[in-house]
Amino acid sequence: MTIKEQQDTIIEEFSFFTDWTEKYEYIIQLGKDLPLIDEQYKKEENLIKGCQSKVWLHAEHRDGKIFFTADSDAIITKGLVSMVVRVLSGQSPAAIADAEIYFVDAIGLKSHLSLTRSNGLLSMLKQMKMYGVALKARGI
Amino acid sequence: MTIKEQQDTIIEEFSFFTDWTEKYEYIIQLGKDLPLIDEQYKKEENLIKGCQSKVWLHAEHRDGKIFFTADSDAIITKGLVSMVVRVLSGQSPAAIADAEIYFVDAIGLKSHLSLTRSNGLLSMLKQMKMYGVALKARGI
Amino acid sequence: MTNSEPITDSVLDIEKIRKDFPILQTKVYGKPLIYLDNAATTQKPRTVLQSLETYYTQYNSNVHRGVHFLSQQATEAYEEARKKIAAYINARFDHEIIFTKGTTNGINLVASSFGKKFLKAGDEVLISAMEHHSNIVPWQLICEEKGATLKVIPINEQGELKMDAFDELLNSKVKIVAVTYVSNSLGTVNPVFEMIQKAHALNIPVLIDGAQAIQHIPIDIQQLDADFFAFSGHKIYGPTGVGVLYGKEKWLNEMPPYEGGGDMIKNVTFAKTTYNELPFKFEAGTPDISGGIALGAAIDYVQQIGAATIQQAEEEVVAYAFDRLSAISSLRFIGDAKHRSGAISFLVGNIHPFDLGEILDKQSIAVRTGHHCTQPLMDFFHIPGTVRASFAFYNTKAEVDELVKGIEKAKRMLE
Amino acid sequence: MTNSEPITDSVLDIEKIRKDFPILQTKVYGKPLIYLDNAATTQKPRTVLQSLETYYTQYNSNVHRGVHFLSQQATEAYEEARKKIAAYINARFDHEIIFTKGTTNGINLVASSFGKKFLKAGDEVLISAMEHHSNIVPWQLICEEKGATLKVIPINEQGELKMDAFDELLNSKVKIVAVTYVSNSLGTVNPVFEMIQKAHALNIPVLIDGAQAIQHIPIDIQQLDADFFAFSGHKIYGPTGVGVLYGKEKWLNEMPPYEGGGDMIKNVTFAKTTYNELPFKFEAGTPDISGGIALGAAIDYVQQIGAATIQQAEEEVVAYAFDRLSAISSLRFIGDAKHRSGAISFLVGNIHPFDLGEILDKQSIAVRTGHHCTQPLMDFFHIPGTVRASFAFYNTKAEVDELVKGIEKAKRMLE
Ligand SMILES: Cc1ncc(COP(=O)(O)O)c(C=O)c1O
Ligand SMILES: Cc1ncc(COP(=O)(O)O)c(C=O)c1O
Repeated sequence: MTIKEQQDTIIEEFSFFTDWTEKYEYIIQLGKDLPLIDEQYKKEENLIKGCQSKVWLHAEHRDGKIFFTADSDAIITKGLVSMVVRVLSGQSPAAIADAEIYFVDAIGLKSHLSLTRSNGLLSMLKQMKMYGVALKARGI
Repeated sequence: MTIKEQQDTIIEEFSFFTDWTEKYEYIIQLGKDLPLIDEQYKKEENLIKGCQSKVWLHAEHRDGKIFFTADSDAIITKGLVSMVVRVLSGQSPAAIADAEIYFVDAIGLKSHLSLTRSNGLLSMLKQMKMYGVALKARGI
Repeated sequence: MTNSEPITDSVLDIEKIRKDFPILQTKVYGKPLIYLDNAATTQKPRTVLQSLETYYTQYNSNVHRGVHFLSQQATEAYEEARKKIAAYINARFDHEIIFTKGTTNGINLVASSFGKKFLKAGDEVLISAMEHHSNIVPWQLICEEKGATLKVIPINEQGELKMDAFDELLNSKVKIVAVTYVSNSLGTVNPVFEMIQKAHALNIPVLIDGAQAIQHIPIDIQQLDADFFAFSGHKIYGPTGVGVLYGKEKWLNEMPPYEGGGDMIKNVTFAKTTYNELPFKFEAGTPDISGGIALGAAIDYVQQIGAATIQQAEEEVVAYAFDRLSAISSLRFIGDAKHRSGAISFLVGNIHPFDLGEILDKQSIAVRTGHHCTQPLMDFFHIPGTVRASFAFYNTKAEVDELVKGIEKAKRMLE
Repeated sequence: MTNSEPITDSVLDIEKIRKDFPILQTKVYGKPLIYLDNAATTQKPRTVLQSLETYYTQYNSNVHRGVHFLSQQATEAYEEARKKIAAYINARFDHEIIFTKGTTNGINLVASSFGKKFLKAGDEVLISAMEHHSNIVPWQLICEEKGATLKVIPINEQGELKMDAFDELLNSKVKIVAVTYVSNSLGTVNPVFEMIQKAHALNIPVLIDGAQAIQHIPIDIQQLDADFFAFSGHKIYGPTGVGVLYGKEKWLNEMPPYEGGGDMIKNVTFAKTTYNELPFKFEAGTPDISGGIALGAAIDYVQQIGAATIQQAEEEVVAYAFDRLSAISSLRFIGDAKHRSGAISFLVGNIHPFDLGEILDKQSIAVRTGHHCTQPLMDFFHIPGTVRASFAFYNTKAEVDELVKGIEKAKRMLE
């Protein structure tokens, strides 16, 4: 699936929720399910420190694609992280570099990507795209 | 006349004016009439510097009374100065020290005695009372 | 205590009071707003907003030096506000009230100006482990500039200052003590009377960070005998952008000016500038005229209700909250001081404060989460942050009940 | 020109615009207010007051770091205001816009922070003879602290900078040039484009005091290429207590922080504090949230009319005023620059400006008298002060006529 398709699928999934409780319960469940990042990657250099929560991000480059694993100490952030990973992991550097992430907004968690929070999610997204840009520049 | 009587007389005089123009014309006339302070006393140490206008004040002590002469570079201030001099000059140190000057307020030129102007008149009045206080303290 | 018990808010006619605050009638996500973030900023009564409106529609004008009518009216109102504040904290002189931008600005003023005059290499500045960043960083900056050392009064597990350590730290190298009256993170009320007395016994002046005290505790500054006392208007029902630094005349006269510019000078030539008298020496530039006047209106409002009444009402609602929150399983308080005021910090099980805050928000309950600008304090407790509910006299026990219900719901979702 | 001629205010529908400003409908001493003290502070359109009211009744909350709804709304509105201001002056980055308390605060920030990093003994700071105290005293303070020297660009009798002297004074010892775009006392518009170019040729940064420019002249900060540009919100139809310092990212990044406290840090420990990124590094403490948002509303208002239209309308009314005032016998202008904007200073015969101001006030005409915080400039002209009438786009030619009549009456009374 492309980045766009992944996002549209998520938005579709969320359209079934009738209230915020269901939506959040789902995100929290995602957070709980997220395969923990390999402990060896949960180190200082992979840490993205937001004002409220921490995010760890690890990237691997294989077969012209980038694979992400990630974690957060806050569960809702972790749920969102897992969705962003689902959307971007396994895509090409170019696709990641150019990706426009609109699903967070569309499912009503816009604030998590606004500067006003200065939390880890936005910084993680920036970091992911930076990987994309860097590898794309190297013509990979 | 006592300080109170002097003030009441001024207030009475002003009660005849029907509009601000007449009142100010009178004050301006007073300003023009004020016998200039003796040039020798118009020196730095007698200068009271307001934010807007300058006032010179000279005090002499004779026969248990204080006599003031004064000047200002602004004519309306000078008019007011002349009235204050009329009220306080020739009075005893004790009377001056304890004097409550209410006429400026009563004739509607209150702003000239408010801190908001930080002009010379208020400082001059303080200075005059200080002379009174100082001489009274020395038991004169 | 359960929800079905009758809820009385005794000292105040709280429903009437809530009507004075327009924002308390609004809804968030379709539900009535429950505002428990008062330590961050307080809401404003109608009279404060009216004073802004009246100022701008009837007499807005630059103050001081102005001959014309509007300027005089504005100056009088602005200086009247200063008088009100001086009277409210019982300052000896009106000119001991310096208008600032807020607590942070006031503390920076003292750190820089006092520091420039009185601090030198080898000297010490004494703060505490529970200070807000605004009462840490300004001292770090000036200590670094002057080669002085910042010393820290430690706290115990309850979040109280260790007074024996304070006694030891207080020595003749200390040039100033700067402590908060009330901790914004823990709600601890510090023994500032005692600390000031002890410092004064060694001729050491004391700055009190009053940001979380002014709105909760009646202040008699002469009785307290603090040398400096800083607070923010926005935390005592006034507008943002204005605050107060009280300083003893003696110190303010000895300190050099902080910022230079209009209003703070008596005479300027390129060769030599002489400074204006207090309070203007420390008020460079056009002040926040409307802010100062509106802060005066806020003080009027508070005085009308009565600082002691406010304190009593708040103590009641805080005690009730403490009681109700204690009943939540796996909730633990961060900070458990004997003397406390305003804010309650807690954590629930292993739930991240950020998650709890978000689920409370969705239930229209506004609390604050995070380090509350007291990172060293969070480091002390080895936590990333807390959830903090902070109260004002307009908060009700019914709101506390909603908070408790909200936390229970969040627990079910997050645990 | 006489009073009976038809009066047209062509570029603007001025009667409609005046209705936007509630205070312009008020009376002073029973007569319609004629407000010609706009250089001191401007009046506020209804939309600015509405933005304050909406803020406080609907979403007042502390900004940044807040998880809850109100806090996010407040933060968004506040940061949106920053964006508006950045766009209005065409800054490259939003984070080059630092919210301050006003021009004075902004200049002090630069003087202190730039000075601490870049000034040392023997260096020079270059200002001009027509600067406002707010662009003199901060430099005197830092020069004294650092052992640097303050140099002054002289002016001619018309109140224009002597550009040949500027060329001579500009040498490699100069570490920063700080000049006003428009003189608040004389109305002189300085050749700042040329000055900035010349300074940059020697790698010397330039601070522009924009206090009297922002409301009169369209600013494209990238074209102007100023390194710093400071202005006050209250002079561009915004509230008191808030202002803006524009700084080039490069300089702001190199400069140490000014004040310490909440929001300006990334990480605080007692051992080491790391500072937040721009713009927050320079914004310690709770900002003037409502002030920033209301300043954004003022910028919206100005943009809706158009900066160029405003300039044109003002030039027209200023030219008319100049013309009408010239006809008054024994009136002499103080400052007679070729390029001018906003303010007109004058004296009449031997009448003390204070007297003239008072008699004008009694006729409900608000002008300012005195030294206008430019004492060295007054010393240059050997005068105690001037009478200054200063204009905004809402002033009419009819008001100018009233001013002229008022002066004639004052002359009759005072001469
Ligand atoms: C040229 C100039 N610079 C600086 C200032 C100071 O502005 P503020 O008092 O708003 O800080 C003024 C305002 O009087 C001014 O006219
Ligand atoms: C204890 C304490 N000190 C200082 C401050 C800083 O106040 P302001 O941000 O209004 O300058 C606060 C406010 O958060 C506080 O709670």
